Amino acid sequence: MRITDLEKTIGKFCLKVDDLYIEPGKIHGIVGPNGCGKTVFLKTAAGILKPDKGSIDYEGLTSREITMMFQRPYLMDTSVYQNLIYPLTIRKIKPDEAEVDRMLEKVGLLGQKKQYAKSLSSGERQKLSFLRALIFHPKLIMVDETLSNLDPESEELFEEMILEVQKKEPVTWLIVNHQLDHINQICYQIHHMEKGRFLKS
Amino acid sequence: MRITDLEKTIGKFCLKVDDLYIEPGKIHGIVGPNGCGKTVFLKTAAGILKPDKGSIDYEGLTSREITMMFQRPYLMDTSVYQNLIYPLTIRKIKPDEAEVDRMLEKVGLLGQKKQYAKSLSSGERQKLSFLRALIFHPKLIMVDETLSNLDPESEELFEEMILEVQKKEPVTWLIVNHQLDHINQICYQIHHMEKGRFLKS
Amino acid sequence: MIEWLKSVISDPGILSAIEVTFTMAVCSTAISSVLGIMLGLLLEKFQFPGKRIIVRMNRTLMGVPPVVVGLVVYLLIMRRGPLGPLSLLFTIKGMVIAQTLIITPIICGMIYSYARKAAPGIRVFAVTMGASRAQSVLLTIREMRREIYFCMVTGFGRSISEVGAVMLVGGNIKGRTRTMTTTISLLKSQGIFTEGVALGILLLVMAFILQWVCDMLQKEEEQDENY
Amino acid sequence: MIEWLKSVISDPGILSAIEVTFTMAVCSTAISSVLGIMLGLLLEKFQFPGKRIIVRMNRTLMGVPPVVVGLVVYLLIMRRGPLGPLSLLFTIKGMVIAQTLIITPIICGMIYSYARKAAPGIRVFAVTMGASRAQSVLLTIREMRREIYFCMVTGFGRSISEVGAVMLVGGNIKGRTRTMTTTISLLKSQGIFTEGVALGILLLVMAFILQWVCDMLQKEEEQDENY
Amino acid sequence: GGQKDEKKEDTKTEAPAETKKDEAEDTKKDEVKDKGKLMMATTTSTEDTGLLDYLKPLFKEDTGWDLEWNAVGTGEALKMGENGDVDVVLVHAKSSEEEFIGNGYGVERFPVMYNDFVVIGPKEPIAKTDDINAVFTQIINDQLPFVSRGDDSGTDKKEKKIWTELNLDPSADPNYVESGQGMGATITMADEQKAYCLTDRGTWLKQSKDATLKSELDIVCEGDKNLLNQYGVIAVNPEKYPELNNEGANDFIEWICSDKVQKLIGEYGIDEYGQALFTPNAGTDS
Ligand SMILES: Nc1ncnc2c1ncn2[C@@H]1O[C@H](COP(=O)(O)OP(=O)(O)OP(=O)(O)O)[C@@H](O)[C@H]1O
Ligand SMILES: Nc1ncnc2c1ncn2[C@@H]1O[C@H](COP(=O)(O)OP(=O)(O)OP(=O)(O)O)[C@@H](O)[C@H]1O
Ligand SMILES: [Mg+2]
Ligand SMILES: [Mg+2]
Repeated sequence: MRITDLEKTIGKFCLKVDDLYIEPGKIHGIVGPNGCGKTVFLKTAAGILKPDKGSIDYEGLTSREITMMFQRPYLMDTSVYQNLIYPLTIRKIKPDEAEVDRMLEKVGLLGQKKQYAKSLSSGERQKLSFLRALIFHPKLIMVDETLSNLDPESEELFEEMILEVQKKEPVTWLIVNHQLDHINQICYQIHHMEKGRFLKS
Repeated sequence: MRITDLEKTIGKFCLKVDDLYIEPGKIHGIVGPNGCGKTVFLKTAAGILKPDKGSIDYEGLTSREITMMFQRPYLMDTSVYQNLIYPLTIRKIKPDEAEVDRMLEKVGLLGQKKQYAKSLSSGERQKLSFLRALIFHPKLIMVDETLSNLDPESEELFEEMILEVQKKEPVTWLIVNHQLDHINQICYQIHHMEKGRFLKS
Repeated sequence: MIEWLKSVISDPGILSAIEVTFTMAVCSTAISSVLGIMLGLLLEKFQFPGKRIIVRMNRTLMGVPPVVVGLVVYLLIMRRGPLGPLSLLFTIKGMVIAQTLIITPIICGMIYSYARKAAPGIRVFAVTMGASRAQSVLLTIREMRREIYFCMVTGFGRSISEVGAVMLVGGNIKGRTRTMTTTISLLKSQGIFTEGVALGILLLVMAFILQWVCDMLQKEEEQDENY
Repeated sequence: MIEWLKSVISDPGILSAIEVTFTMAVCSTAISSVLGIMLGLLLEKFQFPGKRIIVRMNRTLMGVPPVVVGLVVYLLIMRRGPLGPLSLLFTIKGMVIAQTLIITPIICGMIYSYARKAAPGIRVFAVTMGASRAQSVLLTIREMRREIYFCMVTGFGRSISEVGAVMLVGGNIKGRTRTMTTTISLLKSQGIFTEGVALGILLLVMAFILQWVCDMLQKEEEQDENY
Repeated sequence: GGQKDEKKEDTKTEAPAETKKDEAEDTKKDEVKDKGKLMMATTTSTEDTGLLDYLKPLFKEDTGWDLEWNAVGTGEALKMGENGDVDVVLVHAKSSEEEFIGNGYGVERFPVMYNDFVVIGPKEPIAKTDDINAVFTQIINDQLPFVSRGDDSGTDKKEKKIWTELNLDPSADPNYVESGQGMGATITMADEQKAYCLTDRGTWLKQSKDATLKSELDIVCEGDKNLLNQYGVIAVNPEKYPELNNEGANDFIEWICSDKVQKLIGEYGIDEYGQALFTPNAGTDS
């Protein structure tokens, strides 16, 4: 993915990306202080915000193959299970029940399969959101601090899961996180942001 | 603060606290895996959820002196400044403008004083929420992972601020966090939770 | 009381009025809901110059006097009017048209007001899931289903309670276009007040039962959120 | 067109109708808003057995036919009725009572529906800030101000557009209790259709302007949230 | 209650005028079979008194037409005729009717029947009389409360005419109010305010018999020759609106003016009210 000459102004904040190349199939980290524009950047890259200027070359990826996980995931007004299979539903794929159960089991949500999604705890929400993004095998996954409310074990588990995905069929990851030490271990490249700009690394 | 024989059931989840003593004027940490009931416990302790059974002895503290910061802070539909001084407004205290500006400056939100609060980035929201809780000098402060979306510098800054408050006039802190190493440095005592119960420490 | 109810239930005039009322109300609520939901969501989604004016006009039209709508529709569908050849005057169809004009702005305005809060978040989520436009709209509707249901109930209530437009466009023809409310109106004009009130209560009871049935069909429990 | 407007503006009958309409609408909207907001918030806040029935009854009452309310109020305030000594019949006060009965359930129902989503979070926040009960309610109202305004606009719209109840309780007395809509109704019954429509449009234009002024007074920009 | 049984007909959705025409062409006149609908606009008094409910089945039996009506204000009724939305009108406002015909909307006016106007009101201070002029003069002189319909209906026109003839200005009476409503509502208002009002006898009889609130008013003036209330029936001009059901309209006029029906009208109400509500007078005019 190559981003050139991108500009996006919201209120007083201005995001400017002169030239950024995200190598496909690798895990990229983005770090930077609060309010430096990480979320705005990801949203623009995901096509949620329209840039004022500039262009993003997805190198053949369609919008169906891109996903983003929010800091506070949106959960549909229904059960955990329904939330999880929503991406499959809209793609008219019949979910493999055994596989779904296995995934839930792995992160410890199997017992809450039928629970009302909005009553989950924040960590559980993030887990659900993570699974929901993985379930339809996108090619570009953006993670906006989705892992920061997890307990240490879960965090490790998710790092493992990310690496597992990479082993099978590499996808591009853009992971925003504040904890450099964690992200360092799995990232191929780390991009630093400050005040709406990427620093040369 | 002493909690005895507390029971609270929500859905399938059940919180049980046989006997817990929170020593006043100290910083207490609470850790535990996702979904173990930390938030439910804090909410019950803050009087937001009514317990099914048992009692909480606040040792003379009134509800006006207790506050809680949520994982996802609630921001009022107005400016950052108005949000910040809300606790003073309802106490009919005239805010000290210089002091307010100093606080905002410290966390780097001064430039956003007039900004619409709901348009802040998540880290900024948490900072605002933190200041808003400090501004009215409560005696018991519960922090529900409010610090987990902050960048490392801000996190340190907030730890300093907590210690600063303790130096002036000690208040009771109940801090939920997943990163043991951070919390270990400032906490007087750490309480471990699992599946709705506190483990003997 | 029971005597009266029996006599009412066996009165073909009243039976037909009940039938006409509910036929008209269901049809006009259905059409207005489709239009109102569509327009409300479109209005929320797109930004364009003059949007505020449109929103304000919509709000104003929520208070359009039914008798004015009745007059306008009459002038449209009367024999000499532009839609005269369709022979809609003094028919239930004509009444449904008038009602639709009254109710659509109400549903549209309410949907817009709900969607302003809920829809942006839903839309963003839909994009991240790779939903198509249609799927995104569908999801918005699904997520707002409780609000939409409420809007429809409001529209339905307005529809069964209306007199002004229905009387003029429908002609209040006994056995054909006479509704419960126009019957009550007629009783009122004849000074027969208590029976009018009784019929009104009967109408409300039926509306209540209908709503109960709809609530049951939804079978949805409200569940607590974890804040 | 301008000729007509001039003649309308100088007609004391119409001027008085305009005055009566807006006096009545403003009063009844104000009273209904206070009652409706209070009841709606209370209904949302407290859990009690039979609450679902109350909610459903409220929704049903949103569709109470105005003519029925008119009849009931008439029977209450007529000379021989229980409130007869107050001499409310054929006065604007009486009309306001009838209107209030019609509009309060609408505002209450809408407020309840908005509050169900918004209020729990606000209330929890108010507790953490140490707000008293009254302050917590106040905050809820402040946070829901846009929705409340919308409810009031809806109520106002209903109020200026009503005929059924107002005609009966007010008596449509020329120069005293005749409103714009009852004037239109009268014109209709005289077969003067186009002038009726014109008056209706005049009414809507005035309502539009009034709303514009209210919007201005609020001076509030809508701002984007950061999702 | 005021509802009477009636046969429930099937609600056809196709254009009524055309079907009527087609059916009319292949039907001989004497054969009584289902011919279709005849739409009439009329004033509220004919419906409120139940006369139309009484005549409808008989008309169907005799001619095969299904009579349907829209009971509204006189002005509205004539307007619907003007717009060609009804086939025939039955109203009581001679001058407006003549204007209606003069403008080419109606074919010819046939007087059908009359009833009379009465003044109702409290027994005091006006004593019962048959002199309408005395009553109206006293109302103005003593500034007695009076409720006028003020809706330009036949009754209202009659009342205004009396004032003009007496050279009186009712607006000089501060207790003179205009209700802008139908007859029934106006009577209710007058009763409520213990006021006088001019009404047709039919509505008054019906109201005092059926209304929820027993009226405290009485007739204070009746029998003046000036108080006759003539009903006329007019077919809407088929030259203006060829698609109208003119055949049915003519059948109705012929039928209602026939001796048999005239006699029925003269008998209507005797059972229920103890007196006839309308006096048939087809062919003559009052
Ligand atoms: N709708 C908006 N209106 C005005 N300012 C906005 C809006 N959305 C975002 N901003 C501002 O843009 C800046 C960047 O926001 P963004 O959410 O991208 O930060 P971030 O890097 O994700 O920070 P964090 O680590 O706290 O999540 C912030 O200062 C924020 O206040
Ligand atoms: N309203 C509710 N209905 C049903 N279950 C609930 C509800 N609220 C909370 N729960 C369940 O209670 C358990 C405890 O929730 P809580 O929010 O206290 O977890 P937590 O310890 O704060 O976790 P996290 O670290 O993820 O924030 C969770 O399993 C959650 O799913
Ligand atoms: Mg962010
Ligand atoms: Mg939690």
